[in-house]
Amino acid sequence: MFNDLQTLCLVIVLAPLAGALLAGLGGGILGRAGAHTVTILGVLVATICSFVVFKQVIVDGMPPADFTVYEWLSSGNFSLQVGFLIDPLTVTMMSVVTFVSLMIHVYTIGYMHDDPGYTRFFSYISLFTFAMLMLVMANNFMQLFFGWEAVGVVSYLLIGFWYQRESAIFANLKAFLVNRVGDFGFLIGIAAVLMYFNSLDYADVFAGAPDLAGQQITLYGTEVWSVMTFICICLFIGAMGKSAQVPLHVWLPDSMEGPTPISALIHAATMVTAGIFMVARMSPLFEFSETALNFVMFIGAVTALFMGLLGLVQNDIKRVIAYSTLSQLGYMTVALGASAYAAAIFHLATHAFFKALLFLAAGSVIIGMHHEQDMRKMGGLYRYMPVTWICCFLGTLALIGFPGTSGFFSKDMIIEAVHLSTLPAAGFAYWSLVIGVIVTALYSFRLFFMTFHGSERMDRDTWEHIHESPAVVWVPLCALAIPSIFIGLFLVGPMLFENYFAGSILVQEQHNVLATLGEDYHGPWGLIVHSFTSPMILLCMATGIFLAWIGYLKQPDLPGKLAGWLKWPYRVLVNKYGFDAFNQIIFAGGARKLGALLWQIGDVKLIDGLVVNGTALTVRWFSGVIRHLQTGYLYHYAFAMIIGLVFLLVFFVHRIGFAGLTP
Amino acid sequence: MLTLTHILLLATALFCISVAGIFINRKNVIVLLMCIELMLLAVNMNFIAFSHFNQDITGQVFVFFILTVAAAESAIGLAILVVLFRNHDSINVEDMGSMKG
Amino acid sequence: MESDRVIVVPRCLLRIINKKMFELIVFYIFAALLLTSAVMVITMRNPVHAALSLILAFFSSAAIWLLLEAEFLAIVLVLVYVGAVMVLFLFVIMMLDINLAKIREGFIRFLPVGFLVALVMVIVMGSIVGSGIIEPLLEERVYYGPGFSNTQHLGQTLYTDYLYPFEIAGAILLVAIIAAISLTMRARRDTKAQDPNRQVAVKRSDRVRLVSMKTEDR
Amino acid sequence: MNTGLPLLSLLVWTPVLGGVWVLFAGDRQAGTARYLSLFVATLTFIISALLYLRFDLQNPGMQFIELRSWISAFNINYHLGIDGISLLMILLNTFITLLVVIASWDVIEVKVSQFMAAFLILEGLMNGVFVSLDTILFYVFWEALLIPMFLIIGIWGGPRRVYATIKFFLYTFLGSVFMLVALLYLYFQSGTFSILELYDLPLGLTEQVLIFIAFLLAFAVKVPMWPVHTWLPDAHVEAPTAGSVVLAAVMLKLGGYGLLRFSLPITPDASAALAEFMIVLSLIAVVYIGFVALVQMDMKKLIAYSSISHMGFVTLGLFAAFVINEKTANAGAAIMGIEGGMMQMISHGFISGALFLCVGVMYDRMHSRQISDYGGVVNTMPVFAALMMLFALANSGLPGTSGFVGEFLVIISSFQASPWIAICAAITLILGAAYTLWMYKRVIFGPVTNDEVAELKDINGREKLVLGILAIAVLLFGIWPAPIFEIMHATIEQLYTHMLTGKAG
Repeated sequence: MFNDLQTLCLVIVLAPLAGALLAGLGGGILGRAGAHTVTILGVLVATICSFVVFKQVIVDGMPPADFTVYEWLSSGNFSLQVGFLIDPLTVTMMSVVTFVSLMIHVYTIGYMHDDPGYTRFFSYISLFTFAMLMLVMANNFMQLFFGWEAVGVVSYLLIGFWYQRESAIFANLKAFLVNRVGDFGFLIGIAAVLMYFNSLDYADVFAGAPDLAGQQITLYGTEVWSVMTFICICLFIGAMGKSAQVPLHVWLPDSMEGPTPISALIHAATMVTAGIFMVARMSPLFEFSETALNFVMFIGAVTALFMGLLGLVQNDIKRVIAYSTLSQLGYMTVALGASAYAAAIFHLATHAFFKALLFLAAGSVIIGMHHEQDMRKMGGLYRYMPVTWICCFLGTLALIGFPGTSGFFSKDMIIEAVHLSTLPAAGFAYWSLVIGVIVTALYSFRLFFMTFHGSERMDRDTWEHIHESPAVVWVPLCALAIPSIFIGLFLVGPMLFENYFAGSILVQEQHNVLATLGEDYHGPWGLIVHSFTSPMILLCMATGIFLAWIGYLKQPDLPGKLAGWLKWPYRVLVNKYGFDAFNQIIFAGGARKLGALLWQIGDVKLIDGLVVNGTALTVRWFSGVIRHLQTGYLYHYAFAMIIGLVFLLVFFVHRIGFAGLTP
Repeated sequence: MLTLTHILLLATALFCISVAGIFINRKNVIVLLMCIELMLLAVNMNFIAFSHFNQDITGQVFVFFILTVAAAESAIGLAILVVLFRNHDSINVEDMGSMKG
Repeated sequence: MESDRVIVVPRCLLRIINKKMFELIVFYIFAALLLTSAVMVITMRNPVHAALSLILAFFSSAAIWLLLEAEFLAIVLVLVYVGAVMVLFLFVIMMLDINLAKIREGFIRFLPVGFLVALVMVIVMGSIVGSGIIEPLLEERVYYGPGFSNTQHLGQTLYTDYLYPFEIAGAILLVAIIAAISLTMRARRDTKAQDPNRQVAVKRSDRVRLVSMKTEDR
Repeated sequence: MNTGLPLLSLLVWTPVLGGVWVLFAGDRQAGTARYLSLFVATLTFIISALLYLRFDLQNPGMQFIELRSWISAFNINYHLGIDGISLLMILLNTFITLLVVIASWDVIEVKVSQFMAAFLILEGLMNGVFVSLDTILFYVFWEALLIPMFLIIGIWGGPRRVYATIKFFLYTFLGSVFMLVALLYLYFQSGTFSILELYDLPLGLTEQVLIFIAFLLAFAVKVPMWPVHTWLPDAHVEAPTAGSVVLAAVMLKLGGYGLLRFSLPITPDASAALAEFMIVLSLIAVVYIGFVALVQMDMKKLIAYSSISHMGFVTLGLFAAFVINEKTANAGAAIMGIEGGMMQMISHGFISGALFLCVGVMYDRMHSRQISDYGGVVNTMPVFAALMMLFALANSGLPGTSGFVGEFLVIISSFQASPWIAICAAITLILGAAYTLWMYKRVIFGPVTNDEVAELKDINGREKLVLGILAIAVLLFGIWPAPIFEIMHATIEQLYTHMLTGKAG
C-alpha cells in the first residue's frame, strides 16, 4: 500500500517532467502533434493518479503519508532529502493543479495553433506542472524552495515566451526579479527555521513549533522579536512575492504579456496561489504569532481592495482579469490572516476554476478578435461567440460571488470568517472586503458588458472575421465552467466544516473562526438562504452590477465624464498608485546608479586608479627621477665605484677599528 | 730589513696612483684599461707579499689566475675597443652615451 | 744559507750594509722606479708613452717579485704581460688613429679630484698598513733558499689542488680568444668567394619570377 | 595506502610531460598537437577518475601518500597526498581542462601546439598545488603555474593583454611573496616544511595573526576577495576564452583551497580572531560587486564580476563557521557553512566556465563582447540560447542547478552567525538574478538588432558537446549533490575539529 503510494507519487511528479523533456529536447523529432501528445499524456497520467490519491486520502481516509525519495545531500549533521508529504491539503492542491493544467494543455492546442514556438510552449507548461507538483508535494523547506523557484523560472520563461516583444522580455525580467525579492525573505525565513528547529523537515518543524512560541531573537541593539513572528513574516514575504501581494504585486499585471493559457494556468490558477498554499501549509507556525497574522491580514486587505480598484480603469481585457486575480488573492490572504486557512484553500480551489475559465474565455475572445485585447474595440460579441459568452457569464457570476456559484460560498465564508476574527486588523480587513465586493462586481460586469454587449466598436476588417473558437478551445471552457458553478456546493461543507484538513492545517482554539461559523452551518442551501435574509453582501454586489449597467450599457459616455470630473483620483488609478514608476526610478535606476558609482569610483578610481596604478605610477615617477643617475658614461660609474670603495674603507676602518683587522 | 709593511705600502701607493689615473684619464679608454692593469698589479703584489711572508704558495696560485683573467680581460677589452673605434671613429668615452637612462 | 748567495758588492760597503740592508736598498730602488713609471702611465700625453711606462712598471714589479722569491711569476709577468699583453696594447694604440687633443680634454680639470681621492685612499689604507697591525703569520722571515724550485712548487699545487680552477682558467682564455676574434672579425662585403650552401639551397622563386601581363590590344 | 602506481605523481607529471610533448609536435602539425593534447587530457582525467574510485571516503586524513627526499639539507621533501578537499579540486581541474581542450579545438589557429601545451602544463601544475604536502613544493607549483597563464593571456589575449597580464602577474606575485615569508618563518619555528606537521605547531596569537595576514595576501588575491579583485576583470576580458574558463573555473579555487589547507588549520586562532573581518570583506564582495556587475557593458567583465561575487560566498562560508561556533556552538551548521563554501567553489567552476564558453561562442562569431552589439541572438541560435539560459539561471542560483546548493547552504548556515550576515548574503539572490538575466535579456532576447546577429549560425557539434556536458554536470549536481559532499565530509569534519582546538596556548 505504502509502496504503491510512493510509486504513484513519483509517477505524478515525473510524468509531466518526462513529457516536458521529450517535448523540449525532442521537439524537432516529435513534431507538433507528437509534442502535444506526449505532454498531454504526461499530464493526463498525473491527473488520473492525483485523483486516485485524492480518493485514497479524502474518501478512504488514509492517514497522511510522509516519505523520502532520496537524500539530496547531507552536510554537517543535517540531512536534506527530497520527499513527499501526502495529506488532504496536498492532494487538494495536486488535483486542482493537474486538472487545471490538463485543461490548459488541451486549450493550448487551439490557442497556440499557429505559433512557431508550439512545442516549446508545451514543454514549458509541462515543466511548470512538474515544478508546481514538487512545490505542493514537498515534505521539507528545501524542496518547497526548489518548487518555489522552479515555478518562478517557468513563469519567467513563459512570460517572455514571445521573446521578440520588448514588453514581454521586460515583463518577464521584472516578474522574476520581484519574485526574487520575495524569495529573499523566504530564504531568510528558511535559514531561521533551520537555526531554531535544527531541521528543515515539516514534521520536525511543526512538532517543535509550540516549544519555540516564547523564544525571542535579537535583531539589532535591544530590538527583540519573537522568533515565530520573525520566521513567519520572512516566509510571508516569500508568499507576497509569489502571490503578488502589495507591494510585490507589480509583476502580475505585466505578466499578461505571456500567452493567455499561461495567464490562466500560472498567473491565475496555480503559481500565484503557491503563496496561499505555503501559508496554509505553515499554519502550525503562523498560529503562534498573532503579529504575523495581523500583518498577513493587513497586507491581504490592502491588496484585495486597492488592486480591485485598479481593475476599474484598465482597458486591456487580460489586465482587468489580472487585477481581479490580485484582488482575489488578497481575499485569500485575508482569510489566512484570520486563521481561516481552510477557507483560503477553498477559495483558492474555486478561484482556480473560475479564474482559469475567465482567462480562457478572454483568450477565446482574443482569438476571435485576432489578437486584439483592447476592450474599447470590442462589444456585442455575444452574437458571434455564444459559447464563450455563456462561459464568461458563468465565470463572472462565480467571480462576483453570486449566490449558489462556487465563488459565492468561498468568498462569503471568508468575509464571515474575517467578521468573526478578533485580531486588531480584522475591522479594517472586513470593510475592505465588503467594499471589495462592490468593486469586484463593478469591474467584472464592466468587462462583461464592454466585451459582449453594447455597440460593436471593432473595425470592419476584424468584424468580418469574428467567429466562435474551435472545439479544443471551448471544450475546456465548458469543462471548467461546470466546477466553477457547482464545486462550491459540494465542497463547502466537507472542506470547511468537516475536519477535511485534519492533520495538515492547525488552528488554535482562540483563532478558530471557522469552527464558530460551523456552529451555524446548515448545509450549502442554508448559506444561500442566509445571503438573502441578511443581504448586505448581496446588496453590495447588486450595487456593483447596477453601476456597471449604468456606466457601460445605459450611458456609455458616463465613465469618461466621471474621469474628467475626478481627474486626480483617476490619474492615481491609471498610474497604479505610482508603484511601477517608483520601482523603476528608485530600485532599478537606483541600483544601476549605485553600481555605476561603486564601479567608477570604487573600483576604477580608488582601487585601480589610486592603489594599483597609483603604485605603478609612483614607481615610474621615482625611477624616472633616479634613472638620470645612469648617465651612460663609463667614468661616472667608475667614479661611483671608487667613491663607494672609499666610503666602505672609511666606514670599515672607523666602525670596526684596527683591532678587528688583526688576524 | 724588508718587511711585509713595505710591500703593502708600495702596493697601496700603486693602487692609489691607478685610482687617480682613472679619474684623470676619464676619457681615454686605453689608459683606463692600463690603469686597471696597474690596479691588478698592485693586488698581485699584495698576494705575492703575503704568500712570501706566510710561506704559503696559494697566494701565488691566485696571482696566476689573476694574470690569466687579466690577460683575457685585456684581450676582450681591446677587441671591444677596436670594434668601438670602427663604429664610432673615436674612443672618447663621452661619445658613448647609448646606455644613458 | 746567507753565505750561499753570491753578491758582487764592494767589500767596504759590505761592512756597512749587511745582506738585509742590501735587500732593502734594492727594494727602494725598484719601488721608486715602479711608482715613477706608474705616475708616468697616468700622466703621459701620448698613450704610446703611457704603455711604455707601464712596461717599465711591470719590469720593476717583476724585480720586486724576485726579491719575494716568486721567480716563476716574475718571469711570467715579463713574458706574458710585457711580451704579449702590452704589445697588444701598443699594437691597438698604434692601429687606431686617435685624436689626442680630444682625449686629453679635462685632464687638468679632473686632476684635483683624482688627487683628492687618491690622497684619501692613501691616508686610509696607509693608516691601516702603516700601523703595522698586519703582520705575517711567521715570527721570522723565512727564505726558501737556492735549492728550492718555485716553479715546481707552484706547478705541484696548481696541478693537484687547483686542477679544476686551472682548467677553468684555460677555458676562460679560450673563450677570450674566440670572443676577441669574433668581435673584431668582419666579413668583407666585396669578397668574391662562393657559398656552396646558399647555392644548393636556392629555390625557384629566388631565380624566376612569373609575371602575368595583360595581353595587349592588337 | 597506495597500491602500485604512484597516481599522484602521474597526475602531476602526465600533463606536464604531455604538454612538453605537444610542444614538440610543432605548429606544422596542428592536427597532431590537437589530438595529442586531447589524448593527454583524457588520460589525466582517467587517472583522476581512478583516484576517485580508489579513494576511501571514510578516511579523513591524507591518502595516496608519496614521500621522497628532495633537498635533504633543508628537510624539503617531495611529499604528495590528497584528502577529500584536494580530490574535489583535482577532479574539477582535470574535467575542466579536458573540456577546454575540446572547446578550443579549432578556435585557436595560431601557435596551436604552444597553446595546448600551455594548458596541459597549467593543468599539471595546478594538480601539483592540490597534491603538495610540502610547503616549498606547494610554493614552487603555486608560482610556476603563473607562467603558463601569463603566456596564455599575454600571447593569445585581446588588445590590452599586456596591461592585463602584468597586472595579473604582479597582483598574484605580490601576494605569494608574503606567503613565502610566512612559510620560511614557520620553517624556522618548526624545522619542517611539511604541511601536516605545521598543523600541530604551537604558535602564539600575534604570530598567528601575522602569518594569517601573510597567507591571506596570497590567497585573497587568488580568490579574489574585495579589495584585491581588480586584476580579475581585466585578466578575464583580455584572456582567450579557454584562458578565462580555466582562470575562473580552477585558478580562483586555488585561493579557497589555500585558505582551507593553510590559513584555517595552521592559524586557527587568528582565523577565529579575524573571522568577523573576513566576513565583512566577503559580504562587501557579495553585495558591492553585485552592484558593480549590474552596470557592466562587457559580457566577460560582467561574468568576471559575478565570479568575484560568487567567490565571496566561499570565504563567507569558511569564516562564518568560526562565528557560528562562538555564538551557538552548532557544529553541524558550521560544517555546513564550510561545505557550502566548497560546493560553491565546485559549482562556480562549472557555471562560470560554461558562461565564459558561451561568451566565447558568441565572440568567435561576432568578435565583440559588448552587450550593446548583440540582441535577439535567440532568433538565430536557439539551441545556444537554451543552454545559455540554463547557465544564466544557474549563475543566479536557481534550485535544481549546482549554483543553488552552495549559496543555499552558506546563507542558511551563516544565519546562525547573525541574521544580518544572511540577509546581506541573500541580497545576491536579487542582484545575481538581476545582472545575469538582464544581460541575458539584452543579448539573447528581443528582435534581431543588426545584420551580424541575423547571420549567426547556431552552435556546432563540438560546442554542443562541451556545453552539453557542462549542462549535465550543472543539473546533476543541482539535483543530486550528495556525492560531492560524501567526498569531502570526513575531511571537513576533521578540519573543523582541528580548527576549534586552537593552538595559541
